[in-house]
Amino acid sequence: MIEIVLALAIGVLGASGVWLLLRPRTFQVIIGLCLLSYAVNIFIFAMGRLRVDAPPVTASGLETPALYADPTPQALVLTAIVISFALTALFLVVVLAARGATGSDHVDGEEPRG
Amino acid sequence: MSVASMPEWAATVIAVLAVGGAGLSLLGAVGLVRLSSFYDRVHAPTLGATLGMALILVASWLYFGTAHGRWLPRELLIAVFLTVTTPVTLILLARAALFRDRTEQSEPQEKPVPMGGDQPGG
Amino acid sequence: MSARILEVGLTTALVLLGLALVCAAFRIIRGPRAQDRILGMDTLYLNGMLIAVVFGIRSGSDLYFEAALVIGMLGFAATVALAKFLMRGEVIE
Amino acid sequence: MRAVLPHPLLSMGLFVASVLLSDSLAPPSLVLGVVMALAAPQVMRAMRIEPVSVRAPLAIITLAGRVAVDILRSNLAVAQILAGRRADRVSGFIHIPLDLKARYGLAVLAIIITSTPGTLWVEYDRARGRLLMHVLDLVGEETWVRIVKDRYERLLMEIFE
Amino acid sequence: MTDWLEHLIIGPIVLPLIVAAGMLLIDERRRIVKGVLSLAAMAVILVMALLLIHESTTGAVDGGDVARVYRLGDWAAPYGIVLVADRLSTLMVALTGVLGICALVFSLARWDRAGPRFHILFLLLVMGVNGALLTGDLFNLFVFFEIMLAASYGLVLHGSGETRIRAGLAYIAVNLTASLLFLIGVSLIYGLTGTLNMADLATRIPDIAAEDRGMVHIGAAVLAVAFLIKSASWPLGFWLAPTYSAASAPAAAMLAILSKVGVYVILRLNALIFSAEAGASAGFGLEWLLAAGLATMLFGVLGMLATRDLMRAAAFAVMVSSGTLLAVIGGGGIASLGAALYYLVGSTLACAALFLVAEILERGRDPGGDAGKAVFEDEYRDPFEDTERNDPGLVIPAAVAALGGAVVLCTLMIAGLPPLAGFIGKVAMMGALVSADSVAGWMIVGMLAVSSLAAVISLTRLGVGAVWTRDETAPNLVVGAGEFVGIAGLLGACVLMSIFGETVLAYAQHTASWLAEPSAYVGAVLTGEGR
Amino acid sequence: MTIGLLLVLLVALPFIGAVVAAGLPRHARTAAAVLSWVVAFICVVCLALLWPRFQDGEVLQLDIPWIPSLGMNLMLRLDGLSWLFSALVLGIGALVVLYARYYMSPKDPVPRFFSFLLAFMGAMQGLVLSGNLIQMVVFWELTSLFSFLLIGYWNQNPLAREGARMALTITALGGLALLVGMVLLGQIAGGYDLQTVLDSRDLILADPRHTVALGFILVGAMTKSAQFPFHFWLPRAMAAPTPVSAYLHSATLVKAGIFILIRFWPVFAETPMWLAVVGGAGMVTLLVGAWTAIFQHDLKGLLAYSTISHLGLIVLLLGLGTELGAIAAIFHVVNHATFKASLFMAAGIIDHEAGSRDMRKLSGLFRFMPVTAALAIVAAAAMAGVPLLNGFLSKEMFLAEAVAGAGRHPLATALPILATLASAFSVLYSLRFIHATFFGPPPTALDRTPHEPPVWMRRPVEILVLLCLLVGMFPALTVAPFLRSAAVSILGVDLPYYSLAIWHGFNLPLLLSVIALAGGVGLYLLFGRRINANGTGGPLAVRWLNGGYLFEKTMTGLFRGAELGMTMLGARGVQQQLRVIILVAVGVAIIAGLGADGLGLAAPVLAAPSLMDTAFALMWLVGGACAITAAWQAKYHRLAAVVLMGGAGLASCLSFLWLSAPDLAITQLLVEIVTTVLLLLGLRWLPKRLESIVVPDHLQRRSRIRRRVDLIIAAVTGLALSVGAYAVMMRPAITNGVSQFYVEQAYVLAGGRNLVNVILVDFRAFDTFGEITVLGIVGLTVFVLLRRFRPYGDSLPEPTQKRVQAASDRRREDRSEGDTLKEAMLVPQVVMRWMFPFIILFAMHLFLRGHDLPGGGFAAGVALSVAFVLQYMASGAQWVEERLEIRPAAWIGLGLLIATLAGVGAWVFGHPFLTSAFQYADLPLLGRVPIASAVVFDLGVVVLVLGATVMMLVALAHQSLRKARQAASADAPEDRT
Ligand code: NA
Ligand code: NA
Repeated sequence: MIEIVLALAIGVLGASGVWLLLRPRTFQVIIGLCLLSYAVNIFIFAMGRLRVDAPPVTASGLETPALYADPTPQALVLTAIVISFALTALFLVVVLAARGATGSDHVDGEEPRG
Repeated sequence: MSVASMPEWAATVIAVLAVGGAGLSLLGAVGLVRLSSFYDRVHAPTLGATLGMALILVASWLYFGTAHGRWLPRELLIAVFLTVTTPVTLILLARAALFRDRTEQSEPQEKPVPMGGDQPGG
Repeated sequence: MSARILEVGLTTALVLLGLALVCAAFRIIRGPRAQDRILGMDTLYLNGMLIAVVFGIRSGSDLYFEAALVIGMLGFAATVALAKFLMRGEVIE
Repeated sequence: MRAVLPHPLLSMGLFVASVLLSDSLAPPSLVLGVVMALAAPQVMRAMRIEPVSVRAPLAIITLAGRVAVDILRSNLAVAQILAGRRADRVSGFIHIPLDLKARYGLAVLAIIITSTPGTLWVEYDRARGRLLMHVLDLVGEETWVRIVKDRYERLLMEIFE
Repeated sequence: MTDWLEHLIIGPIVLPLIVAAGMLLIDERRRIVKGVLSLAAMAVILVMALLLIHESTTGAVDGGDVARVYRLGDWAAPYGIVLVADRLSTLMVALTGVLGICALVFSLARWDRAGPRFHILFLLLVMGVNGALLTGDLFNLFVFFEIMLAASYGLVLHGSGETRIRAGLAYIAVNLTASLLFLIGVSLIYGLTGTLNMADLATRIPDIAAEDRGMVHIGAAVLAVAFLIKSASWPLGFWLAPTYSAASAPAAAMLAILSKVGVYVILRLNALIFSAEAGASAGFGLEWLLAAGLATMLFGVLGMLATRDLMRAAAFAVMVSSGTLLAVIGGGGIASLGAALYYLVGSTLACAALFLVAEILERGRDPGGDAGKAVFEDEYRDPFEDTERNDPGLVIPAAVAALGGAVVLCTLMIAGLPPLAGFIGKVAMMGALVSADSVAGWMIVGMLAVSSLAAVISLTRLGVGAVWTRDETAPNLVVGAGEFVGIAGLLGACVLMSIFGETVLAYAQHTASWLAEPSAYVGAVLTGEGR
Repeated sequence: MTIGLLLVLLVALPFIGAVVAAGLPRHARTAAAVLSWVVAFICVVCLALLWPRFQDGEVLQLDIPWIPSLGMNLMLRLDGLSWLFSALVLGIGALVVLYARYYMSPKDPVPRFFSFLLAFMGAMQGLVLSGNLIQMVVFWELTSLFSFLLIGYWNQNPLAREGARMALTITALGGLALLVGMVLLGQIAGGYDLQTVLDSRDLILADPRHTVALGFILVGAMTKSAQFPFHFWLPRAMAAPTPVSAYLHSATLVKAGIFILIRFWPVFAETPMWLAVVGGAGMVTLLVGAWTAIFQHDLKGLLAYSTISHLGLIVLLLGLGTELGAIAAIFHVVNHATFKASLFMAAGIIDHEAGSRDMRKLSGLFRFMPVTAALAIVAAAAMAGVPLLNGFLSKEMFLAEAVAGAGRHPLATALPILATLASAFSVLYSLRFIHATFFGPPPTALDRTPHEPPVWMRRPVEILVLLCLLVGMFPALTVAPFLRSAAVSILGVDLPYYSLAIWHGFNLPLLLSVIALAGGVGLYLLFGRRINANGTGGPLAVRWLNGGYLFEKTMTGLFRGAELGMTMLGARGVQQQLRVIILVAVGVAIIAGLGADGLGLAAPVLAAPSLMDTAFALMWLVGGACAITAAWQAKYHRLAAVVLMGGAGLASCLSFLWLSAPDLAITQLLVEIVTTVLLLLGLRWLPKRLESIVVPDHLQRRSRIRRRVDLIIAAVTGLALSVGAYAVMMRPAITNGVSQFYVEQAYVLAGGRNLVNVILVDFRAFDTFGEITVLGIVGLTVFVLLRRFRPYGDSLPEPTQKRVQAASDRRREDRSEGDTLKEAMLVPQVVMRWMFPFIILFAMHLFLRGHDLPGGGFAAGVALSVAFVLQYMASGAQWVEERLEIRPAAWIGLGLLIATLAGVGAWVFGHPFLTSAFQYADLPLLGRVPIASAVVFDLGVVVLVLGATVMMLVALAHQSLRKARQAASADAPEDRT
C-alpha cells in the first residue's frame, strides 16, 4: 500500500516539477528543479524497495542482510541531495546574475517578443 | 527489557499520553483552520508546541525507560530547544503581520490593529 | 498485550498528527496572506517533529531521535528567515 | 577563570546537553561533555556576548513552577476555545507597561508569554517601556496586566536586575 | 610495476585537486605562483597520462593490452569504486592533458585575469574530466560528471558579461535536467541488478530475467538521453552553440572535450553492457544512436552554414564531430570505430584550436563591441569602481598572417582536407564504411562528405571574413605570446598526429578491437575479493 | 644520385622552398624570386636526369610508408605521362617565376606570393607523380588550397576574396567527390596503389559499384578542369595576379582534372558512362566556353573562357574513348599550356604597361609595344589553330578524330559539325583578341602611355612562343619522343599509328579546318563591331550560362536554407529545449519499454489500508497538495511557493524516516532549511511579478496553448515516473547485489554500524570525495559570480518595509533610525545567539556518531552553517564579521586538503587512495574507543561543507551591504533602468 502512495508521490512531485521546469520565469524553474530533485531522490530511494522499521544500522557483528533496508540507495540519495543542493544554489545565483545583467527574469534573459 | 515485558499500565499510560499529545496538536492545527483572523490563529499551534509536545515527549521518555531501561531524558533537549525557538518565529511573524497590516490600511481588518505609538500608518 | 496497546495508541497518535499536518497544509495553501502560510509552515514542522518522536516510540528505536532534534533545534531557522523576510524585505542585513 | 569559563551557566547547559546527546554516562561521553563545555563557549566570547548573571537562583524555580502551571491552565483554556465552546470570546491587543529593562529578562518574558497559549508578545517599545501583546481571550485588560507584571515581571527583575 | 606506479591511475584526479585546494589557501593576487603551479600540474598530468598509455598497451604479461584497475579504499569491485585505465580511457586522459596544457598556456596571456579563481576552476574541470574517463562505476561517473559540469559552469561564466550569463543560465538549466535523468537511469539499473559497477553490470545483463529486461532497457535509455544531452546530440544539444561560443576562449577550448566525454561514456557503456555477449540485450539502441548521430551531423552542418560567427562555427563543428562519432558507434562497426577514435582526437584538438583562434580574431576585430566582452577586473578592488583593464600582449606584425595560417590549419582539420589528421581520419572511416557496404555505412559516408563540404564553405567564408577583410586601418591585433604558444601547441599536436598517423591510427584501431572484446576488461575489474 | 632521391627532390624541394620563402622578409622580392627560380631549375634538372632512366612502358617507383594500414603511402611514380606533366609544371613554373618577379609590385608581400607559388608547384608535382589513389587526393586538395591562397593573394580586393572562395568551394566539392570515388575504387580494386588499380581493370568493371566510383571521380575531375556546369569558377579566379592565371589557370591546375582522366582512361574509357559523361561534358564545355569567350571584353576573361573551351576540347578527345583521341588530348594539353600561358603573360604585360585589360579601352597597341604584340599575335594564332603553329597540329588531330569517331560516338554525325563550329568560334575570339587590342587607332581612354615591358618580363613569353613555333614546324624533332613516352604509359607500347606531320594531304579534317578558319574570320568581319560594342552581358545565352551568378544564388540559398533548417530543427530558447529533452526522455523510455517482452508490471493491489498506511497517506496528501500548489503559485506568489516547497520537502523527510532512512531524513531536513534561506536571500533581487500585468491577447492565447501542452507533458512524465517506481518497488528485493556485502561486512571490515555512513566514508568514499568537490566548486563559482553581481535598477532601492520603518523611526523624537529593527530583534537575537554553542555541540555529535548512528560529516557541516546563518540573520553581517573570522574560501580549500590527505595517507602504508584503517584503542579515562581513519576524511567533509554553504549564503547576503555601500558612495554606476 505504501508503495502506491509513494509511487503517486513521486509522480505528483515529478509532474509539478516538470511543469515548473517548462515555465518561462527563472524562479519557477528553480522551484521546479527543487521539486524534481525531491521526486528523483525518492525515486532513487524507492529502487532499494521499501522497508518500514529496518534502518540500516547494524548491531556489532556479522549481519543478516534481510533484516535491513538496502543501504546503497540511501547512500546514493545522500550524494544526490548534496549535489542537487549545490547546483540549486548555483543556479539561483546565476539567475540573479542574469536578472542583474539583463533586467529580465525570463529564462532566455529577455522578454518574449510579440 | 523489551516491549513484551513492559507492564500494561505503562503501555496504557504511554499510549494515552501519545494520543493526548497528538490530539492537542491536532486541536491546535484545527484552530489554525477554524479561527478567522491571523492574530487569533497565531495562538493555536502553541497548544501542540507546549503541552502536546510535552505529553508526547514524556511518552517517549517513559517508553524508552520502561522498554529499554534508558532513563536519561534525551527528550528534554527537544523540549527545551523547541520551547526556546518557537516563540522566536511567532514573535517575528506577529511583528511582521502587524507591520503589514499597518501599512496596508486599505485592506479591511476584522479586528482593529493598534497603531505603533504616534506612527501614522506604521 | 502491551505491544497491542502501544500499537493502537501510537498508530492513532500518528493518524491524529497526520490530520494535524493536513490542517497546517490547508493554512499554507489557503493563505490568504504570507504570514498565514509561514504560520502553517511552523505548525507543519512542529507536527512533523512530533510524528518523528511518535514514530520512534512505535518502532522502539532511538535512531529517529536526531531527526526530531534537527527539527526542534534548527527548524526554526527556516521559519525565522521567512518571518524576517516578511518583516524587513531582507533576511540578512 | 573568566578565560576558561566565560559563561559558566552556558558551560553547564552544554555539559548536560552533551551527555544527553551522547545518551550515556560512560567516561568517553563525560569527557566529551567537558571538552565541549569548555570549547563551545569560546565562540560566545569571540562574539562578545555579555554573560548571564543570575542574582536570585531560587527565584528561577518559583518562576518555572508558575510558568508550568500557567501553561497547563492556558492549554486547557485555549483547547476549550478551539473546541468551539466559547462563542462569545473576544480577542485583541493590549498594551502593558514594563519596568523590566534587562535584555535577558525581557527575552525570558517574551518566551514565557509567547509560549503560553492564548498570549502573544507582539511589539516592545523600549523608549516607552511598553509591550504590545495579543490575547486570544480578552477577559479584561487589567487582569492581563496584573498577570504579566505580578506573576512574571517581578520575579524576572529579581533574577536579572 | 613499482609501488608508485600503482597509484599512477589516480594521479590525474588527485593531483589537480590537491593543487587546486592548495591554491585556495594562496592569496589570489599571486598570479604568477598560481600560473606556474597549474602549468606544472597540467604537465605532470600529461606525463602521467602518457605513462598510463604506455602501461595499458604493454602491461599484460604476454605484452598485450591490459586494463589496469585501481581499487579505491582497497575495496574490490563491485563493492568499492574502481578506476580503470585501459587504452580508451588513457587515450582520452592524454587528450585532456594536451588540451588542458594548451588552453592553460593560452589563458596565461590574458584570460586568467578575467575573473577570480580561474586556475582552481580549470584544474577542477580537468579533475572532473579525468575522473569521468577513468571511473569504472556508474554512480561515481555521475559524481565526476557533476564535478566536471560544476567547474564548467564556473568557466562558462568566467569573465562575466551579459552574453555569458545568459548562455550559462541555459547551459545550467539543461544540464541540471540531464543530471536528474542520469540519476533516474542509474537508479533504475541499480534497482534491477543490484550493482553499480560497469563490469559487474556487464556480467549480470546476459542473465537478467526476461520480465526485468524491459526495465533495464528503460534505465539504459534514460541514461543514454542524459549522455546524449551532454554530447549535444540532436535534438538535445541546442544549448551547445550558444554556450560554447559565449564562453571565454580557454574555457570553450576545454569544453570541446566535455561533449566528447558524453560520447566516450556512450561508447564505453555500449561496448561493455550491450556487447555481443549481452544476450538478449546485445546491440541495444544502436539504430537510435545512428539516427541521432546523423541528425546531429545534419544539424551541425546547418548550423555551420547558417552562422556568421567563427566561435559559433567552431561550436557547431563540435556538434558535427559528436554526431559523427555517435553515428559511427551506432552504425559503423569495429573497423570504422577505430578510425572514429582517431578522428575524435583530431577533431577535438582542432575545434579547441579554432575556439582560441576565433576569439583572438573577434577580439581584434570589434574593439568597441561588448556583447561577449569579458570584464577584466581585480578581485580585490571594489567591484563597483572597476575600469576595463585589457592587458596588452605582444604586438606581432605577422600576427594576422600567422592567425590566418592557423585558421587554414583548423579548416583543414575540421573539413578533413589533406594532409592533416582530419583527412586521415575521414579516409580511414570512409574506407571502413565503404568496405562494410551497408546502408548505414553509406549514410554516414554521405554525411561525412556533406559535413566536410559544409565545413569548407562555412570556415572559408568566416575565415576570409575574419582574416582577409582586415585592412591597414584595423587596430593591431594584440596577441599574447602565450596565446600563440597555446594555439601552436594544439595545431602542432594535429600535425604530429598526421605525421605519426600510422602509430596513432594503429593505437585507435587496436582500441576499437579491445572494446569489442570486453571480457578482458571485465576480468581485470572483477578479480580480487573484499579488501 | 639515386633515382629515389631525385624523385623525392622533385616533390619535396618546392615545399622546402616554400617554407624558406615564407620566412623571408616582406620586401625581399628578388631574393624570393631567385630562390623560387633556383628551386624550379634544380627540379627541372632532376627531371631531365630522370628522362633516360625509363624505357617504353617502364615505371619508376619510390614507396615511402606513411599510413600503410590504410594503404595511404607516399608512392612516387614516374612514367611517361607524369614526366610530361611534371615537365609542364616545372618548365612553365620556372618561366612564371621569372615573369612574376617583374610583374609583382614591391608594395606587396612578395615572398609570401612565391611561397604559395612554390607550394602549389610542389602540390602539382605530388599529384602528377602520385602512385597512390589517396595520395592523389591529398595533393589534389593541396593544389586547391594553394590555388585558393594565390587567387586571394590580393585579399584587400573583394573580387579576389570572392573568387578564391568560389574556386575553393567548387574544387573542394570536387575533391570530396574524388575522395569518395577513390576510396570506393580502392575498395573495389583491393588497394589504393595506382598500379594495382590499373592492373585490375576487369575486376573493377565487373563490380557494379564501379559506375558510382567513376561518377564521383568524374565530378572531381570536371570541377577542377572547369567543365560545364562547374566551369564558372575559372573566370572568377582571374582576380588573381596574372602570373597565377598563367600558371594555374592555363597550364597546370586546370590540367589536374584532365590528368586524372588520362590516368584512369585505360580503366574506364570504354564504359558507356565514360563516353556519355566525359564526351558530353567536353562537347558542351567546348561550345559554351568558346561562345562565351567571344563576348568578353576583359582580356583575361576572354582567355579564361577560351581556356574552358580548350579544356572541353581535351575532355571531349578523352571522352571519345579512342586511343588516337587520347594521344591528341595529351598533345593538346602541352600545346594549350604553351600558347595559353604566353597569352596570359602577354595580357598581364598589357595590363601592367597600359593600365587596363578592357578591350574597349585598348586599341592600336601595336605601335607602342610591337614585340609584345608580335608575340601575342603568334600565340593567338596558335590558339586559333593556324598552320605552322602547335595549335594547328592538335586541332587537326581533333578534327580527324571527330570525323573518325562520328560513327560510334553517341553524338554521331553532330560531332564533326559541332567541332568545326567550336573551331570557328575559337578563330573568332582569337582574332578579336588581337584586333581589338593591337590594331586600330591609338587608345584614348588609358591613363598612361603604354610601352614595352622590362626585357626579362618578356623573356618567358618569348620562350613559350618560340616553343609554339618549334613544335608547330618541327613536331617530330621536338615534342614527339615525349608525347610518345606519355602515350605509351597510357596505351602500352603498341601505339596506334599517328603522324605529327604538318601536311597529311587534302582530307576532310583539313577541309573542316579551312572552313573553321574562314568562318571565324568571316564572322568577325560580320559581327566584330557589334560584339566589341555590346553592353555588359553580351547575348542572352551568355548571361543565362553565367554559372557564377547561379553559384552565388545557390550559396545565398544555402545559407538561408541552413538558417531556415536551424529554426525548423532547432529550438528557440531554454523552454523549448527543456521541453524537447523531457519529451525525448519520456518517449525513449516508453519506446524502450514497449520494445521489451514485458515490464513485469503487477496490477496495484488495493487492499483496505491499515491505520499506519493512512497516516503515511495523510503525509503525502499534504506533500502532494503542497507540490501542486507550489507549481500553481510559483509565478505570482513566490514566498508562498518557497513555503509550499518546504511542505513537500517535509513530506519527503518524513517518508525517509518512515521508510528506514533516518540519515536521509536528517540530511534532507538540513538541506531544506538552508535552501529556504538561500531562496529568500535571492528573492530580494528578483522582480516582483504582479497578476495585474496586462498581456496582449495573442500572447495570452499562445501561452494558454503552451500551458495545456506542458500540463500534458508534466502529467505524462509524472505518470511514467510513478509507473517506473511502482514496477521496481513491487519486485522482490535483489538478493545478490552489492548491498548484501555491505550489510555483512560493514562492521567486520570497516568498523561502522551505520551502513549508510560506512558506504559514504569507506566503501564509496570516492563518491563523497567527488560530492564535496562539487560543493566546493559551486561555492567558489557563486563567490566569483557574486563579486561581479550588479543588481538591476529596480531592485536597487531598499525594500519597502525597511524604508517605511526607517521613516517612522525618524519621525519620533525618542527613537533613532534602526530602533524598530533593534526592538523587533531584541528577543530573537538572544535566542539565536545563545543557540550558537548548542548547535556547535549538536554538529559535533552528528559528526562523531556518524559512523555508527545517523549523522555524519555532511549533516554536521550543514548544521554548523545553519548556526552561522542564524547569527547573520540575528545580528547582521557586519556585526558577525567584526567578531568572527569568516573565511569560507580558505575553509573550502582546507576541507578539500584534509579529505585528500586522509585519502593520500593510505599510500604511506602501501594501500590505495582512501583506504581506511579501523582499530580499537584503549585510552586512559575513556577505555576502549573505536578509531577509524575515515573520521579524518569526514572531518574534511565537515570543514568543506561548512565553507561552501557559508560561502553561498554569505556571498549572497553581502549583496545588500554592497548595495548600501554603493548607494553611499558618490560615484555610483549609471542607473540602468
Ligand atoms: Na502564545
Ligand atoms: Na566569445
